[in-house]
Amino acid sequence: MAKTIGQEFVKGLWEEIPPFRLVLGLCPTLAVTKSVENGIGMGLATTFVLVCANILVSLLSGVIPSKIRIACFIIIIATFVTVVELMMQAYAYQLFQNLGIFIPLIVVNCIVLGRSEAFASKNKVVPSFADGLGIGIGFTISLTVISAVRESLGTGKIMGNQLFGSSFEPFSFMVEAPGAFICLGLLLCVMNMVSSK
Amino acid sequence: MPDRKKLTVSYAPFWHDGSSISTKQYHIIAATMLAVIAGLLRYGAPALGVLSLSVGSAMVWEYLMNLATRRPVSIADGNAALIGLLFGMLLPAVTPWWVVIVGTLVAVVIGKQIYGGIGGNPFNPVAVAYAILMISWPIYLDFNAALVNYSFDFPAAYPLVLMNAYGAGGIEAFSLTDFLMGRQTGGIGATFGLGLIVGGIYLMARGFIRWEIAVSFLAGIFVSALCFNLYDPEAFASPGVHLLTGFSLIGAFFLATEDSSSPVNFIPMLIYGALGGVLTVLIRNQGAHVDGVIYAILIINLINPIIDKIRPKATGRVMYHA
Amino acid sequence: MSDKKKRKVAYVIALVCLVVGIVCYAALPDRSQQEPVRVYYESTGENVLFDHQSHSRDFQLGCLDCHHEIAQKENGSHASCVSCHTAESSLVPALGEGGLFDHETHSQYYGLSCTDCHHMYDPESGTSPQNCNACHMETGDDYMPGLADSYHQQCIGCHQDFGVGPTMENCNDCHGPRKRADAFHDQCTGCHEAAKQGPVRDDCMGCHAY
Amino acid sequence: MREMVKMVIVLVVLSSLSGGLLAGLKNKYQERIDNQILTFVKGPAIHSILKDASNDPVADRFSLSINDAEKVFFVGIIDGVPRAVAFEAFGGGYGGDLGVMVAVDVQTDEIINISVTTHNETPGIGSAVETDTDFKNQFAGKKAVGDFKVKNDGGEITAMSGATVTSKAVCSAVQRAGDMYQQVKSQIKDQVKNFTG
Repeated sequence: MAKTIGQEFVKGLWEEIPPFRLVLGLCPTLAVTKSVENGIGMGLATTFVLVCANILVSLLSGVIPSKIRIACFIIIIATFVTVVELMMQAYAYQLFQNLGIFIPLIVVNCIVLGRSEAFASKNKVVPSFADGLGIGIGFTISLTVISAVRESLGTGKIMGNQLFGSSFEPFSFMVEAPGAFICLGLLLCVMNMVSSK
Repeated sequence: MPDRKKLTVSYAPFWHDGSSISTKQYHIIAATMLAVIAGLLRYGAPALGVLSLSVGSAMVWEYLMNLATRRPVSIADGNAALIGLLFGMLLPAVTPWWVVIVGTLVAVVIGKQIYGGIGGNPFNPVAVAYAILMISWPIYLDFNAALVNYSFDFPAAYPLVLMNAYGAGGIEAFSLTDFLMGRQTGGIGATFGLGLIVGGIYLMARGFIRWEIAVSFLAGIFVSALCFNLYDPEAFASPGVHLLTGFSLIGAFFLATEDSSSPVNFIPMLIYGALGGVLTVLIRNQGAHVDGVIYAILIINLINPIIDKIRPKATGRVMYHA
Repeated sequence: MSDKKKRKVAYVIALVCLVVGIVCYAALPDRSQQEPVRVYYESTGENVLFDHQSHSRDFQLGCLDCHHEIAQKENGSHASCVSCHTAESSLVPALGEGGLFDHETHSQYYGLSCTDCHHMYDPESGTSPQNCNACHMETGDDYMPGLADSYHQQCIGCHQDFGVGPTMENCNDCHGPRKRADAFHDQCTGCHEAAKQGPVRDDCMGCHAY
Repeated sequence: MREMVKMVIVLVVLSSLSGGLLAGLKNKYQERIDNQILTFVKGPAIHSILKDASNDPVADRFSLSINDAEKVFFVGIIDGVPRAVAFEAFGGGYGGDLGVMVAVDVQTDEIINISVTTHNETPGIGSAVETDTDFKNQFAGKKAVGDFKVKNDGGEITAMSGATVTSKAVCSAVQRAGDMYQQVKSQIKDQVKNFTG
């Protein structure tokens, strides 16, 4: 049964929300979610790449020979990633400094390549756009939630605002790498508990 | 020729000897009592506060987790209490209440319950909790900083810190008897060496813990510390000191032997324990951390499933290319 | 024991532990803040554990070698000694178990008189103590002189200076004709006896001739 | 065979389109990105050594070519007179080139102050050069054109303890800065006059 455009969009927000449901794109999820700012920045950058790559891949799907499709996808994705990188350098240099190597690494983010391969190359432009946007926004939401939990517990602040009283001693484990795994696991657990009801 | 006696079993029905999970937990709790009481006598009411809060909150977390996961309430098996007690024994006597409560939360929930409860945890819950707290709030787990208000009749600096900073010379003021009798600073229940040894021997004799792990852990510490000591007696303390300071004894008898995170076969147990001891001394002597026991135990927990593959060969096996 | 009963026992144990824990935490003040026996300094290199006792024992350092610059008379800037060394406890934890604040050392070695610390103007309330007997009881003890002693040592100084109220020259102002003898007997002979000079109690005839 | 040709054509077209797009974007935004780098990387160093300047030295700058290389000079207006220029020079440190921003007073030819911009020195040892103001203050007030050597080499600069190589790198960077200054001194003086408070 073919899904409507709306359904294609909405599925990315819960049903197939990365990285919780599609456990993909874990590298940026774990590495950049130390602060909400980074999380949102990374999410939006990925969304932009996803949407553009999806549109272009679905447009070109008739032209690209199947044997070299992965190479072509990578070229398309890498182009948009470089665009994002340049834009970020030009307009949000500090975010660029914070995210560092993880922006170029969007190229190898499984979500982006995965959507191109699994969805965009087999669908028309409009559903691909909806799919890319949905998954991208879902990814942004996930990163924001994870980073909000980590930043608030790990530093006691969100976007520089003190959350708890001054007597709060930050649980700095949460901003360390192992804290990211535990946070992701617990959120996944909560999500499964909610949806199993 | 395989040993046939090994394969001889009696006819059904089999008898249950009455021992259960809770019996084991309570015996282990009983075995800690000498060390706990020595700690309470030394540090007084604040230590009692830490220990009881730790035990109580661990049981509460277990209960809440049982409710949340809709499983039968399991606090009666004593495992939560034991986790709380062991965790409390590692803490300094003056620990803020919220550190204790967060610690038991991490131990019971993240260390044990999210893996499905008792028997499912890949790591020792107490070691997990202690390591996480050490990363987050090192100052509250620093014995030198926590115990500044206590007046002792022995040097009040944590021996491992002295060893770390000044080498073997740093602990000249102590004798091995001091360490054995608990005349050193440290965790509430981790300093009274004699009590821990007596408790450990009791548990080993009764079979509640596997002697292979505890003995090989201590042997690992002894041998590797001896090597370091022979190489440079100035810089590295003698093996006896390593055995009796820090968390060596409590780690060997009570942490490394935790059931679900330790191997079950003979040779793997020896490797597991010995590796833990060697890592402990390596971290202490070469690493930046003061005590290596907690990290050593976490690392051997990690390799446990791999080394436990070394097992006795089955006597009859399937031949594929017969 | 049935499972249910076991569980009940466990609940009771958990509850008892929690209560004991909370009581221990609530009943004991946070000892780590005030006057520690040792001081823990964090530094970028090695952290330092400073031990008061070994410094005073092994290196013969007095408290004042590090604390209080008495020479500059802290009185003005410092609220008062009592603001730190509270009257409730004369324990000085830095000195170790049972270490007491020692008046004698302070007067003998640091040349402090009682009033250097006591009887100070209180900048908070802007007053000095109004009633002598708020502190000084009828009879004194080791640390607090009795009412009469404290008057003779303390109050009279100012009265002399300003020439107001009872003064030394005029015992009669307070000790009326009858009372003067009592006063003398109670008060003066103490010093005379200690100094072995002048009229003493054992020698009634020295004053009360036939 | 036809398929082969198609594959090659598709890949070539895609790559060249991508390359073209990126080159265009890069050209368009190069200036902006340079500005951002100036603000966030070199900016703090320039501001720290030209504290007394009443203008924004990052905005007021000119470039000169020295030995066929473009060199940017930042002008600081002090007491209403454009008398300070800051520029970067490099010296070989322990972990590669070490960048030093040197501010020179064009009226007296004296060094106003120096600041380290980029370095890869050993953390905790050589990296102290970032914060060791005592070391850096030794350069202040000296003639820009002179000999800068550490005491071991017969100079008069006291090296940072344990970081002789880094100290030497700073000295050689300042030395090069002095040489450059010497070379284009008159041009600098001409240019500086154009900036007014």
